[in-house]
Amino acid sequence: MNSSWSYVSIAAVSLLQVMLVLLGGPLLLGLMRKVRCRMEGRVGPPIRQPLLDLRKLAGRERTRPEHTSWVFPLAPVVLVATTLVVAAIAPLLATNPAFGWSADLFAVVFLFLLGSVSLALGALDTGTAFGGMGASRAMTIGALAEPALLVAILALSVPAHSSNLPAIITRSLAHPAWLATPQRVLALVAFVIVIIAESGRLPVDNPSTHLELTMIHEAMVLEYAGPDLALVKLAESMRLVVLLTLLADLFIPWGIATAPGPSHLAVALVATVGKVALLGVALAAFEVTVAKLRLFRVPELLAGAFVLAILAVLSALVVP
Amino acid sequence: MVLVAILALPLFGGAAIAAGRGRRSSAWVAVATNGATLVLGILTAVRVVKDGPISGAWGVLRADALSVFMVIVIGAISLLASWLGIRTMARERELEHGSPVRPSHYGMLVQAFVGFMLLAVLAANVGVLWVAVEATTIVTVFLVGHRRTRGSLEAAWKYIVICSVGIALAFLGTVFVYLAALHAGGHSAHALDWTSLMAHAHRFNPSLMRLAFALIVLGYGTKVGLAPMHSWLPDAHSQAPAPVSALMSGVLLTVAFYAILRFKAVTDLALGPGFARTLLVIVALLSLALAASLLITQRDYKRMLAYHSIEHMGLIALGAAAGIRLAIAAVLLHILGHGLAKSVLFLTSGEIMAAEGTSQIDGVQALLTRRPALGGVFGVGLVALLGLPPFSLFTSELVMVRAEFEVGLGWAAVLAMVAMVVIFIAVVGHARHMLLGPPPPSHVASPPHLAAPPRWVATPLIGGLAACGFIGVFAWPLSGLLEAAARVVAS
Amino acid sequence: MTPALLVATALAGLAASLAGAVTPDRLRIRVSTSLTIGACGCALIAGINILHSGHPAVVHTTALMPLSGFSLALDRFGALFVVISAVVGICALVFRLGYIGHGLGSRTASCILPLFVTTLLLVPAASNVTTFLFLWELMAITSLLLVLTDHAHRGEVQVAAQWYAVMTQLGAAALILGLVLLATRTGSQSFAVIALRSAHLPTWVRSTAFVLALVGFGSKAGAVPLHVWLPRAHPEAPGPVSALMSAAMVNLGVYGIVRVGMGLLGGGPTWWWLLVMFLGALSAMFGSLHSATSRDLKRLLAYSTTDNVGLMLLGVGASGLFASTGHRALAVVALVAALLHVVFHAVFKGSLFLSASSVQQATGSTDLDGLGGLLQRMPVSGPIFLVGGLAIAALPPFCGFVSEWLLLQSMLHGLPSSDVAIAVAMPIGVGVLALTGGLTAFTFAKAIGIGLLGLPRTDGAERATEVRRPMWVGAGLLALLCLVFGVAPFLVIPAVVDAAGVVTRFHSAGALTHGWQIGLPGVPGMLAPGLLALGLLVCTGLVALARGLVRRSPVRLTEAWGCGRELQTARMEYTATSFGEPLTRVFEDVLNPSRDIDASHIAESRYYTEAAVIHTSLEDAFERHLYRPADRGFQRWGALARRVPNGSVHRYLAFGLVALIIVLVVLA
Amino acid sequence: MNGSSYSSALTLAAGAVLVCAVAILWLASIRSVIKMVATQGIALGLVAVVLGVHLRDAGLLAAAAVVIAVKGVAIPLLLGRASGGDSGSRESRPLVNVPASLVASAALIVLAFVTGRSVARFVGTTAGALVPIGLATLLIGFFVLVARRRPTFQIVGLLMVDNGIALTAFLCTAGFPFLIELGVSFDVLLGVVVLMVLSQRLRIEFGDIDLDELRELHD
Repeated sequence: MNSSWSYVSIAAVSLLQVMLVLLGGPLLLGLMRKVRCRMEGRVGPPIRQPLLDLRKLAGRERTRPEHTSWVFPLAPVVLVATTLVVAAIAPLLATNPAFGWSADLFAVVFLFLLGSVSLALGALDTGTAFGGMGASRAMTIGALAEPALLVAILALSVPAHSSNLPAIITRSLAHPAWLATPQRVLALVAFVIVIIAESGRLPVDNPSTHLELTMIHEAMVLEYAGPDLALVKLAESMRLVVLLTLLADLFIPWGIATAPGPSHLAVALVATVGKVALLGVALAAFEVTVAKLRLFRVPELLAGAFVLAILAVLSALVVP
Repeated sequence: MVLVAILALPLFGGAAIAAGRGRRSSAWVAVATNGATLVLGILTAVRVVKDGPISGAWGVLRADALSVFMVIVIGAISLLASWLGIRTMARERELEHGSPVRPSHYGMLVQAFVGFMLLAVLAANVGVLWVAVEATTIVTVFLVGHRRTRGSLEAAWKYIVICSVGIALAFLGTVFVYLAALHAGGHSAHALDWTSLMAHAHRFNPSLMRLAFALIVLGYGTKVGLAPMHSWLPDAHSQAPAPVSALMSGVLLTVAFYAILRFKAVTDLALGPGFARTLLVIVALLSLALAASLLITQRDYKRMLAYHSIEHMGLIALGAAAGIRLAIAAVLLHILGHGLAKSVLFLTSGEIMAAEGTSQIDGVQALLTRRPALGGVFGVGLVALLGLPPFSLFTSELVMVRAEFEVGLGWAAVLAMVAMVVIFIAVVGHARHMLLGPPPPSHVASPPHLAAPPRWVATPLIGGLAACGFIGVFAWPLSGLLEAAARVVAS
Repeated sequence: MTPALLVATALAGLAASLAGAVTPDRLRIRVSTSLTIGACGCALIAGINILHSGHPAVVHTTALMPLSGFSLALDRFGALFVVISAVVGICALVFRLGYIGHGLGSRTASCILPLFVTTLLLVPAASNVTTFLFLWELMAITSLLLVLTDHAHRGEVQVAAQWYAVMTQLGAAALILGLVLLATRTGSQSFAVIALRSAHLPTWVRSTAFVLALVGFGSKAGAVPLHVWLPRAHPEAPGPVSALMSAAMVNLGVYGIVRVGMGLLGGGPTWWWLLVMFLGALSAMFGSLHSATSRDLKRLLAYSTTDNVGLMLLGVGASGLFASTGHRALAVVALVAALLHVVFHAVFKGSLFLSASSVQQATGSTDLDGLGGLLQRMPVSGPIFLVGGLAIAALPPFCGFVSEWLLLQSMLHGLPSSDVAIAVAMPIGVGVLALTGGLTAFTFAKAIGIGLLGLPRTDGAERATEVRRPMWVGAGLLALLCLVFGVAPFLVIPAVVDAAGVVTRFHSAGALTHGWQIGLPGVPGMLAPGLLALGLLVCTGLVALARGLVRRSPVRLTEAWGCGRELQTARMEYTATSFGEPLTRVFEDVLNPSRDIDASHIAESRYYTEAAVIHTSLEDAFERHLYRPADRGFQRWGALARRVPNGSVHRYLAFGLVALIIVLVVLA
Repeated sequence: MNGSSYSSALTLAAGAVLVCAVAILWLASIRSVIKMVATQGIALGLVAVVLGVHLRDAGLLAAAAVVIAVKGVAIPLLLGRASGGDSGSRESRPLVNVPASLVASAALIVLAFVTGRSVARFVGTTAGALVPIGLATLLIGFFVLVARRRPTFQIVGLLMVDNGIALTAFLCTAGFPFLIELGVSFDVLLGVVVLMVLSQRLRIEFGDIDLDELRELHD
């Protein structure tokens, strides 16, 4: 990292990123819901509706099932905390956020895994059938998505000789030719499939359903109410924003701030918000056209992603 | 003179039993004499290691390091066997409602048996060795048939017929060796002495010596229990009373192997090590394969121990086949270790047989919970026998494998190791059925004094195992004797 | 000074074993355990001394071990394993002070346990073939006897012990042949001389010795084809013994492979290490899959040991592969990753097994379908198991994450490579690492979720109370180490780097930049586990504060939502079987679970069932396809052989006559 | 004894031993077999006498006397008395029937001569040339042991093996030092006595036993 970054600017970048993620998350969900309704011919709620929901929920009373242990209330907190840590150190807006040198792609994946495990434990603590079912399905999908994710990361890290995020982004900025190689395209497709699975979007899991047979993420958070539910919903949206931003930075990195100074940051902010909004709309449009997969067809999807990722790495061998 | 004393002691014990008409006090005298034999053997060993072989009784007896080592082995195991023999004689007296005839016969025959083995080992010349070994066969026939059951009678018949034929073949081998010695210029009176044989061996006729040694291995091999003339061993050892089968399995087999070792020394000088090595390897691998195959579905634990003896004799033969000094030292250590472990196991199986009434493996269940002392000693004995540390059989087997690899017999060592693993799997299966598990529901807890054997019975068994462990871990007492004895065979 | 400590360890162990056999009942456990802890202490000090100073401690005497002599030489590589065994030993023995039951109180058990611990401490120090094999087999037989302590109460202990004895003997036979082949071919017993002369041996000798050593040590470590005893023996062994076996004895298998493969033979051709990686990958996937779908807690932990051994072998294989293709620096990094995983696995597996034994003692069973709600009932052992579970699932604040990350890094930096073997092996290695990581996360989410959280499913779990203090102190110590090593791995990494350097004989000082952030030299980007943990702590605090500020009213306890039903019972909860059911269905063809339903119909009509019982069982694939047929063949051969000696004296004499004729024909 | 008559006497005596061996195979009734083994013992003694006279060796003559006393007279008498009970019985169905046994004995004799030639050439003396006869008797004795069911026949077989070996010993090395010769024949006598006691017990326990049926002890 060039030493031109002063500590103030580094801290500013991290803070800006955290604010972007905190506010951007619910807004992005609002935007996606608006796009879905428009395509289905409905007017749909305003884009800032999720923010209003969060404010409403924050005001509500906190409840907890009788014989749950301290894991139940702690789970949403850990979930949000892990996403916050990633938002702080990952290069979303600039290539040199606070402690950017330790923003390792593998570490990001394992932080997300910690979040989903804590949520699963919180669900199991409720002692209800829904909690168990949701946790079991979420962990199965998480376990099967892991290989595709890590091998896709391997495919990205090999040309940059390191799995550090800022390093990958700066190297891909320096060699734009890499972005068109088959290796990157295959990795991109694998990444998209895994992101859909991780964040629980259609066709893997329908976030807006309450039908026992099909809900995965929703089943786990059935017992949360008031502020806890707000935290869970916030975490869900933040996780989606972080993943989409990372996707954008890794595959279409132009516009990310590589030098300090407010002007660069402003450009980066606009570029990132634009890219993420674009990706959000594309995802929403894709969701409208596709139906939910049966639970036992999801592993085939993830297996396909894994094979694509392996091909990505092996093609790196053929095309240097 | 001390050699004559060693020989006289067991016979004196026998006479004491006869005089005491089989009563317990006279039996203890016999045990004391065997103990004295052991002590005398150790003292002689120290003397022989220090200032070389000594001879006695007008040249008929001669003790060098190898034969003194065998005296120690015989002394130790005869001490254990006669100590537990008191238990057999006591049970015998109950059966015969107090008539002392049969117990005293039994005591005298055992002491005679020990005496003849000592004669065989201390014999200076080959003819006396043969006569002594034949005499042991004749003495043990009545001991094998002692229990007067149909099985023991059948076992006795097979034992005497097969062993007599085997010993006759060994005599033919001795004749040919005598012939070769005469033609090499040896003086007819002393031609059969080991010393003159070793001195003139390099001038013996090679083809005659090949035939002679083959006959010796086939003949004495019968007494050692090596294939192909081994079939008497499981029957005899399973039907004989426990102390007798302990003595036979523990030391009689190795005394016969002592004879083969002696002749191997002569043959190696005459023909070079090649011939003896190939012959012993063939016989050893045959015995190992046989023992391994027949142990898998064994139903009787005494026969299991007998087949185990065949396996260990096969290992000893393979070790001797390697022939270098290290191998012979390991073979001798294995002889002592196996003798101790096997005799303790046979004696314990005798106690188990008396307590449980059957020698079938399925007939005995959860021994460790119902009779902890007996089950414990039997279990630890099996651990020692299977060649697991800290007992001496592990160390000697390892050194033998090392020697075999050094001599180029690596492939034979691999086959032997495979056989040993097969036997380990089989014996662990059988031991599991006998020792482990919760006691069967039908079992009524026997009163404690019957469950655990009295202390004086347990001490020799635990002492035997402790000795086997001691010589396995500490090199101190035996190292000098082993080196000297190995030099005698593989000079 | 350190040689004296080694001798002190041995003597203290023997004294403890003697004390265990002799002292009266009341004092027996306390005296023998404290003496053994003393032995572990001596070994620990000796190990740390050597790790620090680097001069090996040599003890040699010909008074022991007839015809071969007894010699110990502890170098840095061996010292690392001695330290691990000592730490796990101390914690397990502290645990044992409070542990009642499972037959450990008997005289034989308290006499044999010190012997077992002493052999664990001395095996890495053995420096000649006979001493090594003596200690190795003594360790095997003592652990077998300890597994047998409870044979009088439960039938399956016998079966487990038989499997264990047979598999260990197979391994030991291969080991004896391999090491003796090496010793005789190089003309000396001592490891140092073998290491020097092994380079000139013919390739077939080196390859045979390596493969035999791989079989021998692989069977002890629990690598796949030879792992069958591990999920049977560990659950049956008493608590502290199963912890010692899983956390200390299994490492010695990996120690052996590295010592023979890299130390004695100095590396070898590529196919050696591809074989090790293949075994590692197979063990990792097979172990993690079976632990994800197993129902018994200790069986789950045993299978996860096979899985973690697979990961260690992957690291060792990768290191050997790099060394054989010339990338010496990368080889050291991969070996450091593997050894670090050994250290961390010993710590979290030790705490998991100890806390699982606490659960077994508190509730009376380790069947996950019968546990639940233990976090509230066992306020100390519960969190310890939670910490252990999160650590083994490689989640950030704990130590599992660091070693998993380093394994991934060592495989990543192998690419891009012109060598086809590396280019293919590394991506598949990362794939296997990822799948096993995912499955382990699934497994321990299940173990923690079903075991500790929710409603207690049986009254055994209902009535569970916290175990006695020494038990959770022992387990807690290891859990604390999980956290400490997770946050500050620099406490361990330098020692591991030196140890790796010693065994690969390559100057390894600069191989890994270690301070509080870990990274490879010349590669941008590093990992700062301490920083991540701090960040997590701060963020959690902030979020909790925010939630507290927004709504200060007390939390209202409500009835969990049951679709309008009033009564919420434990029967409605998910169980371990149902939790693992989706995964079993996904991997149906690998696991092929057997599921048979027998329904009894009412007399009148077949269409109405009176009662139905379902039996599902998951048999180990290797057991069904490899070991059962071998056993059937074994018995058939036995039955065949029995027919030859049919008892007739004529047949026996005929054998003799044929032999005589052969002798006459051949020789005369 | 001059050369030619000595060698012819020696060949006659040794030949007699072999003829008796073949005859035993041929005969079935126990009484005649015992008589045949007695004649074999005496023939063996005569060989020793001829050798003793030829070599003027007192030890050898004493040994010959012992052999005739033990193997020629004592043992057959004991055998006769021991099998008194079933003297009339015959070896009704031997394991290997008589014609097959005779063919086998012929093969064994050929084998003995082929293998014995090298030993004979090595010994060199006229007595040495007859060593194959000793080997043949040994092999036929062993064959009787294997092929006959009655216990008495097995004792006879064992005796034939001993006679074969004693004959080889006399022919090769003009006998052993007297002390060992005494020991050997004393051992053989004791062996036969033990066998007879055992066969009586067998008859008491199992009745008129056929040894091939005696298979209680097997794995």
